[in-house]
Amino acid sequence: MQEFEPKIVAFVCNWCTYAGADLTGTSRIKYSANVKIIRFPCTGRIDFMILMKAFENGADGIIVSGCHPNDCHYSTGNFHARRRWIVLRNLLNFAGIETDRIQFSWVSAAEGFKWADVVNNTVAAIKEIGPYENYRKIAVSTLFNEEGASNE
Amino acid sequence: MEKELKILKYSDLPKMIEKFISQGYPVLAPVHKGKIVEIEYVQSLDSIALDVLLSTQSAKKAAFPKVEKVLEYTMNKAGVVQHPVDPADSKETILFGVRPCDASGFKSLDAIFGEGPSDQFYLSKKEKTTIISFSCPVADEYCFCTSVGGGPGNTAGSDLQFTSVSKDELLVEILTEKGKKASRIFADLLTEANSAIDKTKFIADVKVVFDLDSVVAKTTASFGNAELWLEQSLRCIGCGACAFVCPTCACFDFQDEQDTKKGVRLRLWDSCGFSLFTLHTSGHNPREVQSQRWRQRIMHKFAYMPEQLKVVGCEGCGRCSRACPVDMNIKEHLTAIREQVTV
Amino acid sequence: MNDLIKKVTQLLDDKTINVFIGYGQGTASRIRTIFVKNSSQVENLVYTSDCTANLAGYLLKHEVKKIGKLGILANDSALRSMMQLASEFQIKDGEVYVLHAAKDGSFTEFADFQSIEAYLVTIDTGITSDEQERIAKLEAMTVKERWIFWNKEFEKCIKCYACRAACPMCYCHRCTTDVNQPQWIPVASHEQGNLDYHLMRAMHLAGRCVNCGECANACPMDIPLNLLTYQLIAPIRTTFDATAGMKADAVYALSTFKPDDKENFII
Amino acid sequence: MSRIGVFVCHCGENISATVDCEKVARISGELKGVEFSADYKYMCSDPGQTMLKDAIREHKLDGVVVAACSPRMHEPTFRNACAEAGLNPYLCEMSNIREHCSWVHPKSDLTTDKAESLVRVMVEKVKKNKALNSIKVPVTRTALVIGGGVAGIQAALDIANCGHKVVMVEKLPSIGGHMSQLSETFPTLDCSQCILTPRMVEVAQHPNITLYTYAEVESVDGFIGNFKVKVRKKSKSLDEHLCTGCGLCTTKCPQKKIPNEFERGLGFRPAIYVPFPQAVPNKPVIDRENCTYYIKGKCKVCEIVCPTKAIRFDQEDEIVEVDCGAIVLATGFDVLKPDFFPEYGYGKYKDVIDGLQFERLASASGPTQGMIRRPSDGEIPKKIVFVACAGSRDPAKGIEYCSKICCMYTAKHAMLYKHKVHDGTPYVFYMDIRAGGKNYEEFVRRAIVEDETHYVRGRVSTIYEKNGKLIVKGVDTLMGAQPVEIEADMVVLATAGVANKGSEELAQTVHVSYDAHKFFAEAHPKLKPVETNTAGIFLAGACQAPKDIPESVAAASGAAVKVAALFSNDLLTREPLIAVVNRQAPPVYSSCVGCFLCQSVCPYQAIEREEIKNRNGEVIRTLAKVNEGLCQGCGTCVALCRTKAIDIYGYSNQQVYSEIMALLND
Repeated sequence: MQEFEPKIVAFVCNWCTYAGADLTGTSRIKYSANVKIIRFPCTGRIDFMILMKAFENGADGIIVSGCHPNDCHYSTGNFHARRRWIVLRNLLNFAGIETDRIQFSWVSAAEGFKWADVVNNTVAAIKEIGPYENYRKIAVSTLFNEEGASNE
Repeated sequence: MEKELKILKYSDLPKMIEKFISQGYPVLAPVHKGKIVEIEYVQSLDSIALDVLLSTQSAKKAAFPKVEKVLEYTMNKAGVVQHPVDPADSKETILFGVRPCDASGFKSLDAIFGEGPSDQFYLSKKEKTTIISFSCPVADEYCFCTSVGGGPGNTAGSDLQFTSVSKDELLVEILTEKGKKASRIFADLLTEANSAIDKTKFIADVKVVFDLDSVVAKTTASFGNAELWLEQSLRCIGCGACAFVCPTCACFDFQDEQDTKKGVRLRLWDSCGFSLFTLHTSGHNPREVQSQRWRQRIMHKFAYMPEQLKVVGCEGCGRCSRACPVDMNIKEHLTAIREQVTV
Repeated sequence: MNDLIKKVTQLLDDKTINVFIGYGQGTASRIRTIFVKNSSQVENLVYTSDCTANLAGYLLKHEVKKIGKLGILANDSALRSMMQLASEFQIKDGEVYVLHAAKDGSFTEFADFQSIEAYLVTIDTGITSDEQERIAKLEAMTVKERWIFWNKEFEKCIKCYACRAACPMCYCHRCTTDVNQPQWIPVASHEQGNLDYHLMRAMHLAGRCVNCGECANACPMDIPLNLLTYQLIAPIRTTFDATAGMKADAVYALSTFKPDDKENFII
Repeated sequence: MSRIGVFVCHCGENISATVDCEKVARISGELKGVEFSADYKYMCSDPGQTMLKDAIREHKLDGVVVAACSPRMHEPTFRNACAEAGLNPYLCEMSNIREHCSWVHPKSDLTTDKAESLVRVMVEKVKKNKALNSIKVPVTRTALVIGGGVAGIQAALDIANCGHKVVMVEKLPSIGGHMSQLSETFPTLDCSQCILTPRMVEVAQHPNITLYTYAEVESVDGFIGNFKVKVRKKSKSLDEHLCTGCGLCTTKCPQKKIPNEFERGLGFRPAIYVPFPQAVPNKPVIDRENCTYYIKGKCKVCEIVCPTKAIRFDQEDEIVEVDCGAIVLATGFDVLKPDFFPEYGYGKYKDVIDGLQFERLASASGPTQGMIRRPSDGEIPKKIVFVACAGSRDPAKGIEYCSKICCMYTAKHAMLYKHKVHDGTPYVFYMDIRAGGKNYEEFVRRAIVEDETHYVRGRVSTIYEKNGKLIVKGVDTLMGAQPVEIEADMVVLATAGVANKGSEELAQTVHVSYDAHKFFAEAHPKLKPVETNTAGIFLAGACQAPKDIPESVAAASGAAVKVAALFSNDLLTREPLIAVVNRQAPPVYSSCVGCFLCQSVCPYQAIEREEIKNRNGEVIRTLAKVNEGLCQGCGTCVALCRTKAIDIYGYSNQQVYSEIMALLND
């Protein structure tokens, strides 16, 4: 059987983690290709619905990462983001959504190694947990079957 | 066709359901779901809620589901490729254990979806649905079927109607060819009934509270009576609960759900009670305030439908009143129109 | 009760208010909201232990506001909703005449928001023990069990939006679910659409919900929606020291922060 | 239908070694809306850019995706190229297939697949991009310099000499900073006061400089080019216009035993005082905490003796508003209180002092007139031990970094001591001698060779008193960790340089970031050493990290040039990637519901209230509005907005949504 290759999407801020991931590249540190990055100006910009959309569209895991506390390029965006994540994690967990599939992290522009670690550890963890079948089952794409079957 | 009367033993009901299922007819019937009663596919009589007055939602979803796929498509550089959904691709189904008001509600839907360019998605499902209704032995304060031309033993819209005539026996009225066909599946369980049996003795007595013609006439005349509609709807909060439980509300919306490569087109229930229902792209809303939306709801059912489709868009089931979070009781509102409006 | 009728009659007669929002008898044993516009209608007012509905939402309804100066019979939930609405600039002090109905059936007039705030610190703002139990039961489940639980609940949803319409804090003219560029929340009432809608709503009410229970009461399909937002009340209170609907000039828990906000999941 | 061009760069072999660039270009060409796709060896090269420009013109492209290195590297390059070809630069996006792909994954189909999906994401994003124009904002040509030490003085003078107005704010009653406390300076041993005082006076007299001493910054609003700063001028209890600085009050003040901060507690001052004789301005302030009048309600001796009647007991703090276009932070540093080394006995033994106290002892204007006398009994110490790295480079007890200036000043102290106490013996305990700098190593050599300072390589473990002597125990690691014990008369600790107390609060007030040690953070450690991450705010001197005088001055001049460059334009051009609240025709106006929860979330106070009025002038709606001068484009408001009424250019809801859809639906 082919090994499960999780789809992981990373939502990162431009100033710290994106730059940190650049440094990972510049330093030629290797990490798993499963993770693909979407750039945001700040973690403060990352709407919780973005995370929900990721699961809906087939993500098995999500990384959300930005500047360490006190390092935000916009001084406080990450603090606001952190509050939202605290609440969101509570809600998602209570609603039965597997929050262990979401890795939140602070990775600075200087932490090229840390970025590689975060990625590799998340990939390993998601491989362990397996594909997010539960979410996949309710996704809109299940309505699509090219056979035109009726519903309900 | 001429109505036929038969007798079925209560004790044979499980066998009847088994026969339907074993012969490949899915059975939709009311089912207890916590405090509410849903209409769902069942596998045996056990799960069917025959003891309830009415299911929370009407039976309309048998032919008009809340989400219905009408098209699939794929997209590529060259353009869009359509994969139509065949409206006829549905199974013959038994809708069992619903009330006369549910069954007659389909008459309104037939009129709406059958008018003009006929709606094959609805019609083919409806065509393949055999409706077995149960007459009502009891009614509650929300019921007013007799005021809108129906009744607890009304057979309009039903293919078969069952009436409890004793502790052990059900009177089976075979009303249509579809009903006849369905009855053949369990013909061995039926015995002849006494043709003199008086069904009305076994059904609820629902008082007529208003004269329908008068309500229709007065509603028709009240479009400009803003004060009336405002007064009636002041506590309306503009949700769609009434429309979504209603057996005759047929408004719908189309939505495409797609990703970068493929999509589906869905037909979804909609409600004239929503402010978005009439909102234009420009920002203009011809029904700007809730009273205008309430007016639309009442007028659609009691003025426009009688005028255009020759049916009243209400079965008097009272579901909207039961479901309303703020206790808007349609029976009261219609009575008020009857009493307050002078033509 | 007579106090109430006397007071409202006086308020209407001396034109302090143009309409009083209170409770009246509804269908069978139900209680419904009534709008008393003149003293001949005051006899329709009732007040019983069943008068638990939060009437604050009507303070924002366009057609109600148009009648003129509003008076309201506010229970504890309504008072908290009003404070939260004030903190979000939806109502102003002095705009509404507030008669408070205490649980013991007595009526007090609140002259201004400050006196409402002073009263609110004295009451129990927590959720009921029954609600706590239901939440605890869910929390005791595994995440997969909770997923199944909520899937079954959301399956029933027909997206009539009664929850949203009944919630005093859902006053947005254009809800996220109505935004279609992009269509964040699928309009359809299928599993995904329902889950997205309810999570979005809960998240938007986090730190704003005053646990009045109107959403769950309004739901014709009997979905315990209130548990979603109620569950967030405790962590928001303990982690951020914030409780919704206590102060008219409160800063929303999610639009502020402390540099040392505690969490244990960010690496 | 879009007409997008995709350009895949090989970056020599940096990308093509692991990614099949031709395939990426080919597959991307099949995407809906892609009109043209190509791959090329070096997209950023001249021919690469020409190819891009030609393709834009030839294929009438309305969007460009360059799949190459990080956008942090070359986004401006390609956006400029697009602009030159007539395409709005904001219709160009980059896919990072080098740093985020080719460099971090091995050569494989998976790597190429990933590159393809990164391109697909940007193709979908760019379809939703909007043509944007840069924002122009006016510049107020006044600079605010916070801190009046040598760095602040240098920055202020440089800016003022360029012809721009400067407002300098100093929290103490006099400018001068730490440098004014120093005796002589390394490596030339010229007198600190002699070189600093003229510059202090120049500041006070410069027609372009307004000086507020005894003042602190209360709040900073606004943005680059347009800051609005509130400065609290603390009450000096004095009418400065009337005061002639005669000093009569200070001599007559009955309170005389207040530890003198300037002398680091080695001397006393009255309650009405001038911090030091050369202070600028040379006018006293009343220290209300220690003034008899303010404590007991009577005294007023100063008022009685003042010949010009300048004393104002009821004077209140004054808030001054300063409009400025740039801010220079020059708030300096502090020295670590040595109490964290209880075994060194600081505070317990009077003759264990810190470096700054030694400066005062060595200073001709200090409490001992420059004689090295120990604090306990005024005796001249014959044996003196200097402990370098007292707290620096000590992650366990002190701070992990090197304070940088201690090696040099310790050498200086040893020399000054030897020059003043010819028969004395100086010892220095050190870890390493860091003397990088012009004439620095030579200077240390002189201390060792000419002034016979005994340098002991090793750390001091403990200091205790025995028979009137301070016993300094340590090891000499160059002698095989041999224990060393010195009976000293005085010990000087070269305590670590740390961030100023309150620097954290100031950083938050001014909206700049700071590092783990609370020093203000530069925008880039190498290429933007005097800029902060907040546009228009610059750093000078030791508020950024420990710095010696020449470095502080150089940084200050650097910051001054940045300010002058900023002030050289009438209008500032800003990136238009900012938030915006939607507006629609009446009766909707906006989907904003006016809850203003976005207001407190904004780090820049950029959310304003806009009142929508009807024809009668009545307010019918109050809506949020983004001040495009203030908004920095973090998007925190966007994520919070329930109605999605706020969106942000460049990272709009539509763009982000499209990116996720494209990324996950392959």
